[in-house]
Amino acid sequence: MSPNEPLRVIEPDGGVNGYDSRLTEDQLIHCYRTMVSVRVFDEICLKLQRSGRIAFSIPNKGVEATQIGAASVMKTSDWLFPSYRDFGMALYHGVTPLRMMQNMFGNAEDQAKGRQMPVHFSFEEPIRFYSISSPIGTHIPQSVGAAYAAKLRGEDTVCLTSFGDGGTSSMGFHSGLNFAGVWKAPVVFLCQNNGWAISCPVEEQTASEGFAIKARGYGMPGVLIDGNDLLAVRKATEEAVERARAGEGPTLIEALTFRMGGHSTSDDPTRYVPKDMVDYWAKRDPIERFEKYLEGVGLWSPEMGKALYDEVTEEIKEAARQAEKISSPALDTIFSDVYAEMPPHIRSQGQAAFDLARTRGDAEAGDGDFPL
Amino acid sequence: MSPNEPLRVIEPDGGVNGYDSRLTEDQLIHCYRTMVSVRVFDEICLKLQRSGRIAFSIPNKGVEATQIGAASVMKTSDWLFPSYRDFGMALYHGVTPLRMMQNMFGNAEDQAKGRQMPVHFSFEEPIRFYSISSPIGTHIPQSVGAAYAAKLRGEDTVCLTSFGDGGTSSMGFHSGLNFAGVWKAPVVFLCQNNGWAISCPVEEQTASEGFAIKARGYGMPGVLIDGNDLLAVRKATEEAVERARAGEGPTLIEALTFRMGGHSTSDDPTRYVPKDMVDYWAKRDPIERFEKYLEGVGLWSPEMGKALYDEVTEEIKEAARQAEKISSPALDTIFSDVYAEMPPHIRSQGQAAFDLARTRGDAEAGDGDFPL
Amino acid sequence: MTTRTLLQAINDGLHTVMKEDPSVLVFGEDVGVKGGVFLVTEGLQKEFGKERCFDTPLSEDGIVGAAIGMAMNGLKPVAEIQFQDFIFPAFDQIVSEAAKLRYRSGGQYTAPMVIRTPYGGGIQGGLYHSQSGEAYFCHTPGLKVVIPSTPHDAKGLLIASIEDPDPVLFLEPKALYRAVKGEVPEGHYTVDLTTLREARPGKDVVIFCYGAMVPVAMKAAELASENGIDCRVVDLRTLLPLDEEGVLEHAKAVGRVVVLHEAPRFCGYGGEISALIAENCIEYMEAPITRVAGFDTPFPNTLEHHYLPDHRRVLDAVERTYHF
Amino acid sequence: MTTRTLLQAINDGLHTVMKEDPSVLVFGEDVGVKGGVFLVTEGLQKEFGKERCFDTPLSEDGIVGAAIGMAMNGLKPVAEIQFQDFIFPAFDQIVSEAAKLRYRSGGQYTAPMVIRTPYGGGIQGGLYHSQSGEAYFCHTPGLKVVIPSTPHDAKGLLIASIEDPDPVLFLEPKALYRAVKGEVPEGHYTVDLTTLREARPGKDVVIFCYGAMVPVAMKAAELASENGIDCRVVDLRTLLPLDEEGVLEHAKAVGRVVVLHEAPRFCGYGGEISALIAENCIEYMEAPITRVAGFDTPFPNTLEHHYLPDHRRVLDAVERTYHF
Ligand SMILES: Cc1ncc(C[n+]2csc(CCOP(=O)(O)OP(=O)(O)O)c2C)c(N)n1
Ligand SMILES: Cc1ncc(C[n+]2csc(CCOP(=O)(O)OP(=O)(O)O)c2C)c(N)n1
Ligand SMILES: [Mg+2]
Ligand SMILES: [Mg+2]
Repeated sequence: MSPNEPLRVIEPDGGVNGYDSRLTEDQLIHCYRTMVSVRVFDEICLKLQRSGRIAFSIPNKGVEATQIGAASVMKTSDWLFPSYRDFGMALYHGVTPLRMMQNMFGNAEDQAKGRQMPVHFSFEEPIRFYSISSPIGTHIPQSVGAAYAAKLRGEDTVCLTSFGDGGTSSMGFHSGLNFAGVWKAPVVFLCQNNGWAISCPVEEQTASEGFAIKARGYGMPGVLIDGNDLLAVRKATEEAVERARAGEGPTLIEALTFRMGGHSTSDDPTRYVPKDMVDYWAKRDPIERFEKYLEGVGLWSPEMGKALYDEVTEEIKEAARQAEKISSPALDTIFSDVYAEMPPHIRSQGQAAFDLARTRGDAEAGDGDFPL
Repeated sequence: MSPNEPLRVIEPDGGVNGYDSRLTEDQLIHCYRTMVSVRVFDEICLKLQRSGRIAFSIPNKGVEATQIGAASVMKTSDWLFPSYRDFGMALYHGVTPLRMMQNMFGNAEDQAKGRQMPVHFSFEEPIRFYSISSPIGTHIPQSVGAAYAAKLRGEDTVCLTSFGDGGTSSMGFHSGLNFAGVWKAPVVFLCQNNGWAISCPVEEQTASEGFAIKARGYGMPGVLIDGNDLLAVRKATEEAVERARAGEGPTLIEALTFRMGGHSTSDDPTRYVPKDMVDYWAKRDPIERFEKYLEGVGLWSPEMGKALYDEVTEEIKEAARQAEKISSPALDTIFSDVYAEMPPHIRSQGQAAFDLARTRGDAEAGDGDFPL
Repeated sequence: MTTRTLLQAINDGLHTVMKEDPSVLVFGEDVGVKGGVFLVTEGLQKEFGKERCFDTPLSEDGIVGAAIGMAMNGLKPVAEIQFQDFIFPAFDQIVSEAAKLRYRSGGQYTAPMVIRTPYGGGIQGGLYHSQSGEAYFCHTPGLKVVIPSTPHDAKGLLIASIEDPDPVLFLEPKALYRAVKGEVPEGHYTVDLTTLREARPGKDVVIFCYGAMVPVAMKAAELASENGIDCRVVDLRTLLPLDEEGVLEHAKAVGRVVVLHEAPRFCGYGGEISALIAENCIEYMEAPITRVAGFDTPFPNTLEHHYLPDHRRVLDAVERTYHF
Repeated sequence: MTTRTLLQAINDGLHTVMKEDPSVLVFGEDVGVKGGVFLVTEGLQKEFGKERCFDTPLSEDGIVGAAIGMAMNGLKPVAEIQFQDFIFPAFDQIVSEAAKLRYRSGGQYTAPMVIRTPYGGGIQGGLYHSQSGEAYFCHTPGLKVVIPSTPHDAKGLLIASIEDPDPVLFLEPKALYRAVKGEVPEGHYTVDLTTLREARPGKDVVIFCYGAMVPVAMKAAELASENGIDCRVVDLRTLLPLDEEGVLEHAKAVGRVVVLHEAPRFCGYGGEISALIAENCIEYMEAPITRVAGFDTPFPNTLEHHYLPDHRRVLDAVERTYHF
């Protein structure tokens, strides 16, 4: 769809073309390890969902380089405004698989207190990973407000705001990018063009030649990159973050990538994704690509990859096992956190719910299936 | 703000550069007469408002060439989706000053039955002049729907959709242009960049280099024109309409112009518009510009101009006199047209209102002033 | 007659009108090839082509805005909003535009159209895939709001909505999509948009409800009858404009009222029902007018079954009302 | 103490907090140089600079969305929406985001902010510059909704709203901006957001109202007293969360209730008041609970004085209630 050549750093043979990531070996391995963790987390969640142990998950095989490449540029004093598919951003910055699994199970230890669906993570440390909201695009102007607040207060915080190709049609995209341009807010907009908004291909989303080009309408630079190339993602994000920290305002990055699974565990992509598209992208797996690069610089071998995969798998399986043991949130979590202080009418509704459970027994869980 | 040179046809000396409008003498005079009518209508409304005979008006001195140039390209089988400042579009197509004055007085003959503020015109003949809505931008996706409907039904109707520089920030702009691009809908988007959204200058509206450039983000051509040059407006609109009728989709036209009065009769522009900006544009009056051109082709003289002005003034004054004599809408206009058929609860509210007026006397009119 | 689920009945209704009337269009996010995330529009694109059933960009504002334009230019748009929770970007187009167009233009322009959207809990959808927003819309003169609870009504009300000269918000109880089955006539028929339906006769307590709460009320009524309380269940089905006279008749006839919905109680639709009764026939009331509703909190996820009114809560209210 | 109009009191309130707290920002369309179309923010940009009082692009969605982001990052945004009628593009940000953020994040993220906006009729503003949309918002757990009716309360409630840890929608009765005057204390003070106010004592009929309808109720009460009916007037002032106990106490004490607002009746805020009473103390009622409200139509222009509830309509309801 895009006539422009996307920025690429890692060559098919694993060599790099003229970009020095300045990453230490440890950092490179951390990037790699996180990519593998995301993939494994994904695999395990799919299995947990298939076996009915969690209700829902969001596949993210194939998009690991985009999320981790971008997140890896951010400092822990920055803010992430992620999308529901950005598991890797949290993992990269040290959110443990266990904390993430608590959310997948919606249990009493879940940071969101079991109020949100799985994958609607919310963390405030080690990095501010902003509470995921289902409505598409609403977080975009919010991130601009947060960034502008940092700027007004003289902090050098940058916000990384991630959304999909479908998200560019939302009103939040328009208001967010427009405000960011006018305010020269320190935000990096990361449009993850994975080709589809559920079953709708990008041609049904917009007639423009790609998404990066939309930046000009808001007075900011737009950059098209290969989203399956972790170093290309880093390079573009670094430049954008530098601009932002230097007070030069926002940037829109369009990362070309592909969601190799369904939209969610409720979706069957074979109904609409052409087979040759799947094949095309299967040959461009971002993890294999990075392995080639690491191999070239002497940091990877099939054995090392296998060992790491096994280690990560055990860690995440253990996280799932632990999370599954935790009980459901207590009844009062329905009633708290509506306001800072609980108003009388909510208090008495909570009391009534307790009393009812005592006199007439507990409510029965339903068996509704999530379709989306 | 815009680095590009806008399209111009009428030279400062009144000559034209290489564009044949193919307008007959009658048509040229009709354009001119309509421009003068709009200006006079405006003057008279301001006086009526100052003297308390109407509540409100929207000044439009200075923007006549844009609205009339664009409207003059449309056929009566087309649709106009105007903004509140587009008086001239209606007048050009034969809506009488009297019908417009009925609306300014909100009387029993007003097409909108006195339900809307002045300048919120609605006509369905001689051309579909879509009911003006106060919320900015909402008519943009609506016009795309109407255009797409025409296309689906195989009609060659085109929609002309007009909005301001401020309107480009609305959600309707984003969804409307995006849908139009994807659907290749036969719409011409006319962005009247008059420099201001009430007191907010364009730099506060967007960081982009002008508005025409926003077209690319929606996969359509964008054209920047001198909005005070009636022939330039016609030329760009003609090309856009041709593309639309040929099934090639929408176009965004940005017309550079200037609102020489306040935003409305409640606004004092001297509080925020720099004096030199006013002076700059005063020298670029669109009517004088067109007079120069007409003079060059032998169709205008100061005497002819004076006579036409006097004639038009008398006509519009007479319209105001007549409209002022018409009574207010009847009480039942509050209750009709909510639904096609009046539901029982509205019927009984209407009945109660009648009964109350009988038993306790009429409601007293307030004296609230409109601030915007 | 065929036995169908509520979902099949809606799909059948769409098929029926699209076959009869070429001006009917169905569009929204994922309604084409995928047939909608719930498969309500399954098969329509195949049968009627991409011109009549198609996907749109991800913009509810654009979907409804464009539908208004189509409606005023001779088509009959049936727009889908994927979840009612995502309708709010289109709130302005619905409330300020579709609902007010006839009025503000003095009847010159109108927007006869249908917005279909699944609402309510029961699928573990958390805050944003579970809400019942009917009250947000029912305060809007010019709009009609319809909620079916049976397959028969779903098809008949939908066809009536598509043929209606005014804009209709058609809220589909997603919890019932596959959970209820019933006889559905073949072909074209309508259920009129001005009358409520007595779902169960009864003389001791009347339960006013709609949508997914109708089966809950029916179950509570059954349990109550075991304790000797004879409940009447009234399915309002067209919430705006409401059959107010019908409500008052049932209230007067029974004298004890429970109002039931799954949306939060405060400023919810139930308040209007209570207020109507308290205003017009309070002298018939032999007990407080009791509401059973969702709590005044956002919609939770893991504990959704505690949030949603169930037969326990309804029964409790019925007994309190009966024994007052 | 100084005598101020309601508008001046709000302006004074903004000055007061901006002077005390550098994290308070005021922004919106035309609030800077122009000082807002009603001049509520006049002088703020001059005094506090463009960094603290500034214009925004024409996007209510952007204004509220950005305010949420600022709020969660340590500032105290006071966003203006030019007219309440134009708030609907921001409906999603308010209802889905600001109101639910604390809940969905388990208390990790919050949006303490104020959205100020003028509402209501009385300025010949027609359909789109006159609406009273409070009911659209009061169905939203997590949000607070405040409407002052006196200069004293306007300033005190506004300062309390800005200092509140939750998002507050602050609706300003534009008809009263210049029409009411009253004593306003200098400097910082708050009026708490949890209690209603008895605006006039009385024992025969109680009128529940708020905002621009308070003076209408007062006038009707005066006229009623000439006929020997002693009306109590209660100004609810914080509509969400409501002082429910206060409402019930007044209702019980008086036994005859009129509920008054200018928004359309159907599914309006008044329904909640009636329903609360009918649910909790119906046995105290000696007459129907009567609502006086705007008609169930869009807001007209030329005939707006017929649309807006006035003392005639209130008096009529009071007398019917009294003589029931
Ligand atoms: C406002 C809104 N409308 C519709 C939806 C339903 N929905 C969830 S994800 C999605 C597609 C998003 O596509 P994209 O932005 O490309 O992100 P991706 O899933 O591909 O990462 C849709 C339509 C929603 N969540 N919010
Ligand atoms: C959604 C919405 N927000 C705010 C307003 C108030 N308002 C009326 S006109 C206007 C400025 C419009 O500016 P522009 O689009 O440039 O049109 P112009 O008046 O300059 O022709 C504003 C903010 C409105 N009518 N609708
Ligand atoms: Mg996508
Ligand atoms: Mg302008």
